[in-house]
Amino acid sequence: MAQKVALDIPDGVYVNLGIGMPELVADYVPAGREVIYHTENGLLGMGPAPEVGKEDPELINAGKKSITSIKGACFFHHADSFTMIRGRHIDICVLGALQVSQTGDLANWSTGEPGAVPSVGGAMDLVAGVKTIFVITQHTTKEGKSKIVESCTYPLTGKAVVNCIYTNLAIIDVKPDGLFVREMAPGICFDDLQKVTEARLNRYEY
Amino acid sequence: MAQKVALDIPDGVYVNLGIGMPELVADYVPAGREVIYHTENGLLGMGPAPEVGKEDPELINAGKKSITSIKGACFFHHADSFTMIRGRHIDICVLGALQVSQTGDLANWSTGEPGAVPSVGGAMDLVAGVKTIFVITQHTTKEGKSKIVESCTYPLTGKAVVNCIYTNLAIIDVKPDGLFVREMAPGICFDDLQKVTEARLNRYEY
Amino acid sequence: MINKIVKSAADAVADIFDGAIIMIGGFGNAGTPIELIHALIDQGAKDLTVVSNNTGSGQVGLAALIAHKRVRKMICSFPRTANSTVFPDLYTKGEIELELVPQGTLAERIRAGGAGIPAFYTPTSVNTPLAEGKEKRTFDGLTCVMEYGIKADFSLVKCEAADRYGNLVYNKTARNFGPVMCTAADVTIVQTRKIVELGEIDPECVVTPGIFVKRLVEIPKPADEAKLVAEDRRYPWS
Amino acid sequence: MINKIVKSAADAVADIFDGAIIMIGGFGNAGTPIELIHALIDQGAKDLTVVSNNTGSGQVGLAALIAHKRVRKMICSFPRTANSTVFPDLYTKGEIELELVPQGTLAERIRAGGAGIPAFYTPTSVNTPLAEGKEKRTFDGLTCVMEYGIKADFSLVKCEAADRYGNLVYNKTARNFGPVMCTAADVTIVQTRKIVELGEIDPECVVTPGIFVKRLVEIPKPADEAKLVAEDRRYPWS
Repeated sequence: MAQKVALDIPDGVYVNLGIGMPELVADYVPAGREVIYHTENGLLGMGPAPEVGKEDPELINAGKKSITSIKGACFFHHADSFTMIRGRHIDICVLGALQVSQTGDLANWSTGEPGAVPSVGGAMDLVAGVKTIFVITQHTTKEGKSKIVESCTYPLTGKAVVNCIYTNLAIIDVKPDGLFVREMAPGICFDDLQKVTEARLNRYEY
Repeated sequence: MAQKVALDIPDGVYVNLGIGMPELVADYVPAGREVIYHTENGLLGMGPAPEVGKEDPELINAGKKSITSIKGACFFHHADSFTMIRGRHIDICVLGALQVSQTGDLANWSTGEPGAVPSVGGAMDLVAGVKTIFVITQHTTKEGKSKIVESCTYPLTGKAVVNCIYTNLAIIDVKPDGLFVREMAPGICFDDLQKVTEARLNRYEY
Repeated sequence: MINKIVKSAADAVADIFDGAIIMIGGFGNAGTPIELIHALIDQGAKDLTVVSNNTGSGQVGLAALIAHKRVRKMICSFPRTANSTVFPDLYTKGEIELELVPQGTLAERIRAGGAGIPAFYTPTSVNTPLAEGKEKRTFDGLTCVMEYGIKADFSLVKCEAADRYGNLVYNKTARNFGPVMCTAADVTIVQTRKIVELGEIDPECVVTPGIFVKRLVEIPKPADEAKLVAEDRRYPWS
Repeated sequence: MINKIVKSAADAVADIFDGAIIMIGGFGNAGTPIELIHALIDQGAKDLTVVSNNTGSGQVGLAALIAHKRVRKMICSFPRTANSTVFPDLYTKGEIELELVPQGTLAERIRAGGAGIPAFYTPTSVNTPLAEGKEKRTFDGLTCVMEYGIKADFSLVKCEAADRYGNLVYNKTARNFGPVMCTAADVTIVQTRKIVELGEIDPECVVTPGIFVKRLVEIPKPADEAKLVAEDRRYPWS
C-alpha cells in the first residue's frame, strides 16, 4: 500500500505523512524523484530514522519518533508550520482513517465512545489546508467491517476532503460523482471488492 | 525636550522612537540606564548612526536613516515586529504630533486637506499597542496656533492614547480628569502657558 | 542594566499563583521545560489551567503536575499519547477538564494572543464536533469558525542558548511551541541549556527576541524525559 | 529534482499577467527587488494592483513602474516619502487608486493571507478615518476592526542568500516584508545576492523555508536604489 502511494507522489512536491502506516511511504520514493517531507512539529526536509545510538531526543517527527534532517532542511515553530498547512502550501498529505465516506468525508481521530479521551492533533488542520489528501488504510476493520462507508458514523475530521483511498484491496479515487476503483489487488475482482465495501463503488469507463 | 523625555525613560525598558524629533531622545539616555530601541522595520537593539562611509543601505530605521545595531540586537520580519507593538510588548513610544487633545487624542498623520496624500505608516499600530505614549512637539505651530487643543480637528491617529506631552514650554501629563502641568520651561508661568494653550490646563496640588 | 538571569528554577517560578493560566512548551518530549515544571510542583501552586500540546508522559514533568492534582483544566491538541496515563485516568473519572483544540488552531490562538489579535477565522474543524457552538462565517465560499487568541499569566519554555537580554535559540524540533508561547504570557520563564554573552547569538538567527522573555535560568543538563519514563521515575524523586 | 533557479530576471517575471495582484518587498530602499521590478517594466504587464509599504523613490524601481502607468492601485502604508513624487502626482490627479493600510495591519493581512486566515480582528485604527466602513467588534472591552487577509498572484522579494530548494536568508533590515510576502502569493519570485549549496544555510537560521518560494534568480550586485535616485537616473536607462 505504502508503495502504491509513493508511486502517486510526483517529483518535487511537499508532503506531510500522518502517524503510523503513512510514515512508511517515505521508504518507497521511486528513484529520480525528490520529495520534501514536512513534519508539523517544525521541520521541512525530514530524513530517515537515525542509526541506533545516534538519536537526538529533540529531533522527532509528529509521531514522536526519532528522525534525521536532510541537507537543505529547515526548522521553524508551530505557528509557521501550520502556516504551511492551513495556507495550502503543502501539496499532499497521507493520513490513516477509521472511516472514509463515499463523498470523501474522513473520520480518523475519535470513535466518539463515551469516556474515551479524544485526541485530534493536527489532523483537522491538515485536511482543511493541504491541497490533496490521500488515505491509506486496511479495507476493513479487524472485525471485517467496511471502513469505506456510505456515511461516517464516527465524528468527522473533515467533510469532502479525501481525494484517493489506498487499501490492501484497491486504489479508489473520490470523484464528485462517487467512488471510482482505479486499481485492484491481484486476485480481487470488482464484485468481490463491492461485497466488502459498504459504499457504492464505480468502475472507470475506458 | 528630547532630554526631558529621556529622563522619564526608566532603566531596562523597550522603546520605539517615532520619525523626526523623537529620534533625538536616544542621544540623551542618562548614564547607567540600559534602554533597548525597537524600530518597526525589523530591529530590536538599534544603535547610533554609523560613521560616515560605513552606512549599510540595508540597515535603516523607520525614518529610513542609516543606523547601527548593538550587541545583543536581533532582526525580524514585519509581522513579528508588529507582534511586539500590537501585543503590548513595547513599554514606551515617543511620537511627534500635529495635535493632542485634552483627553489624550492624538492626530499626527494627516491634516485631512483635500488632495493631500495620506501616509500613516506604523503610527496607528503604535498608539493602539504600546503601553505608554509620550508625545514630543513644539507647543504651537509656526503660525502660533496651539497644538494642544480641546478637541482635534485633524483626523485622529488614536483616541485617548497619549500619556504625557513634552513641548518647548512644558511637560504636561494626560490624566483621566484633564491635563496637568508637571513642569514649565524657565521663565514661563502657568498663566502664560494657558494663554498659548487652547486646551484647559490644570496644576498639580502639592 | 538588563539582566534576566535568575539563579534557580525555584526562584524563577516563585510567584506563580493559584488559578494561573500557564503555557508549557514542548511537543512529546522535545522542548519540555521539565526542570521548571518540577520547580512548580515543589512550589505548590494549584487550580492551574495549562496550555500545552500534550499532557506529559509517565510520572514526571507535566504528567506529575497533573498527578498531583494541581491542574484544573488542560487546553491541548493531543492528550492521549503512548506513555500518557495520568491525564486519561483523571479525565475518565471526570476529575480534570479538557478543552480540545486542533494543533494548528492551538498554535495560531497562542500567536494571536501574543500579537494583540483577539480573534481570527480558520477553516480548521468546520463540519466536525470541535466546531460545535462556535461562530461560523463564510469568506469567498470558505466556511470558517471564529477562534479567540489565548493569553497566559506565565509561560514555561526550554531553549538551547540565551543571552542576558533574553534572546533565544532552540535545538531542532524542540523549538515547536516555544517561540509563540514566549509572546503570549505576562511572564515568560525560560530554562536554557547555556547562557552566552551578548553578541554571541547572530542577530540574524535569534528565534525569540529578548523582549518576549522575563526570566532565564540556566539548566546545563536537562533531564531526558523519555529516559525518566523508561526508568519509571516519579517526581518528586522517591 | 527540485531546482527553483531560473536564469534571468526576465525569465522569472515572464508570466506576470495584466491585472495581477503583486506584492513587492522592501521598506524604503532596504530590500527592494529593483532588478525584478525593472524586468517587470520591460515585460509590459499592466493594470496591476501592487501591495508594498511605500511607492518607490525617484524614477527607478516601483516609482518607475508607477510612472509608466502600469499600476492601477496601490495598497500601502506610507505612499509619501522624501523622494517620492511619482505616486503623489498621479494620486493628486486622480490617476491611481490608493488603499491606505496601517503598517502593522498591512503586515498582518499579508501574513494572514499566507497562513490561510481569511480575516482577523485588530484594535489598530479604531476611532480613526481608516476604520470607517469596517466591521467593528468588542472583545473584553477592546474595540477592534475586522481586517481581511491579502493574497497575491505574484510576490517579488529580495534576499541575501538562497539554495536551490528556495530556503532564504536576508540582510539586516532588508528582511522587512519579504518573509510574509513569500507566503502569500501563488508564485513567489526572489532575487538573491548569491546562490549557495544545499546545507550551507544553517537549518536553524533559515528565515523563509523553501516551500514558500517558486523561482530564484541570482543578482550578485543589486543596484543601490538611493544612489540611483541621487544620480537622478530613470528606468528604462536613457
